Amino acid sequence: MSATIFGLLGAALVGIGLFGLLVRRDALLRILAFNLLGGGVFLVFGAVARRGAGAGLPADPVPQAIILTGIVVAFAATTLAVALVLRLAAAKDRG
Amino acid sequence: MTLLVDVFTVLTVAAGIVFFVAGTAGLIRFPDTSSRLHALTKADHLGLGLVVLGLLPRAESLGGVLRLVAIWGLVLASSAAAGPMLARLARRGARGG
Amino acid sequence: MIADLLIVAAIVALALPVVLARSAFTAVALFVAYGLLLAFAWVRLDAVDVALTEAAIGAGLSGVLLLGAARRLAGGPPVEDAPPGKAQVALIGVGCAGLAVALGAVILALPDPAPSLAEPVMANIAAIEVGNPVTAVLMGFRGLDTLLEAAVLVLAVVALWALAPDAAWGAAPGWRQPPATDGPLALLARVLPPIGVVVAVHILWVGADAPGGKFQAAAILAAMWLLPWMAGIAAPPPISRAWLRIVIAAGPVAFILAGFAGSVLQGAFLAYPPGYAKAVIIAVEVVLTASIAVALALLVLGPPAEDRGA
Amino acid sequence: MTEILLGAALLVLATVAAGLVRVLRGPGVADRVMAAQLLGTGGIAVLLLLDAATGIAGLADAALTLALLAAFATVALVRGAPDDGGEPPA
Repeated sequence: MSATIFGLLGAALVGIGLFGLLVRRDALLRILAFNLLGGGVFLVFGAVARRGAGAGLPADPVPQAIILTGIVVAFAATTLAVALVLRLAAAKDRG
Repeated sequence: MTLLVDVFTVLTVAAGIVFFVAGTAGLIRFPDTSSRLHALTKADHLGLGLVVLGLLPRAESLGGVLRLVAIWGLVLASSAAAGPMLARLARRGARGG
Repeated sequence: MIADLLIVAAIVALALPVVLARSAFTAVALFVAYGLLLAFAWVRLDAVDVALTEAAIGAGLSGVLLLGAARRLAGGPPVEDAPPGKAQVALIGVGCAGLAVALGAVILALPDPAPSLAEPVMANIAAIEVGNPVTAVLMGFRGLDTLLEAAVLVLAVVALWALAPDAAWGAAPGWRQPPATDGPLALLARVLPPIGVVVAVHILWVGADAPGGKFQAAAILAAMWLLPWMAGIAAPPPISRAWLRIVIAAGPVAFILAGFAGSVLQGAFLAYPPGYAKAVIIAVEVVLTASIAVALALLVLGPPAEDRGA
Repeated sequence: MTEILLGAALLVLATVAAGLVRVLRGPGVADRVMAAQLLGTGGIAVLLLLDAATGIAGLADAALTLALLAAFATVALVRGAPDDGGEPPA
């Protein structure tokens, strides 16, 4: 039950994030929206992991491990995006 | 003995929840930022302290007891530091829109 | 069930205003709250390992990064793109809602019983010699993924530094924080890091058999390293320092060396010798933790900038 | 006893969720930061109660992490707050 509820939340977050990504103009808000989208994808994956419970485990550990690496990689991508936005703003200031 | 522990836990955790509810009510209902800060910082940390106190006798090991106490100590220390900073921020009248 | 719905409602109630917020600061504050709540969703999905990571990275480190950016961008030149028209927004809204509904339908139609790798993981976990199945997957069955991911972090730091202006190359990363020489913040910035280091070591150590591990420990360490910088009482080291670069590279290098040791001793890359698997894994994890912690902190700090005042 | 502790966790979660109203309404920066702090403190209580009720491994450590990181996030929010009193450009 929990798996389905949070899977649906993940789907909703993907929709919300994509909407923000397409509609907002501020670069930082777009980065935030992109993170919401990513969080939604992770939740869908987490729901799949939860449904794969078995062998005495409450959830399938393989998708969970992939989500862990995914969160770290998404964070690295976010830092890079933020740095690009800041560099662009600095370049605009000067020129 | 377990009955005694259970009664103790229920009483302290219930008292803790009362403070959590009071803190949240204050956060929502109080008219200005300073009084809201007052409600939150006092009530919540007392609430968490009571919950921690109630769970202490249920901890399985000395490590568990230490961890519970450390958690409460960390929250107290950080909110003691954050409180004045927040108050200063509120007095500057910063608005986030 | 009630708890699930409560968490879902709260997350949606925060996610929508993040997207619709007028000011960047409000959006980021809401995003931090969203990250904290997402950690509860992970607990409810029986993914405590993920919950720990989400709380540390999603709420903690992302918050610092995005708030710093919001503060530095405030007062900058306005966005030049034309705003989307009403019809366009409505069209995008309908499209996104359609996508969400379609994805929801897919989730409701997932096969039952669900395919799962839990059985093979538990059948072979004895060979990896650790008790936490997620750690077993990360360091054992999917060790190559984790190795590549550690390399991605190094590459991200390199890419970030490549954005530094020529004049600033080799200088200290990040922007200068207004110093807090006394008062509550200065005290917290001095008292919290030692405690945080102990907690990080604890999280790393229990990660072999219980939720926890290198990513969570590294995120905590990075946060504790950043705290004195945020209080303005310590400056980050210049990026030209050799030790900094060695520490960043040490984790992936140690992992690769352990992998080749497996090739020589066991005949397969990343194969651990029986009886020593746990020792090798923990040794690699300790080095990786230091590398990831430094990389995460440097990613939050950003490239060295010419304008150090803003 | 397990049910009582789970019920207590749910109650605290509900009060925390109610506190979110303040994050959404603001109006000031300080109000939003405060509500984030409530989320941290209440969240720790929820995790500890869940830990005592279910004994799922790692929940107490999650609470410990939250205690450290909530402090960190609060400092970040206060330090990053726009301080000119004016509306930063959207």
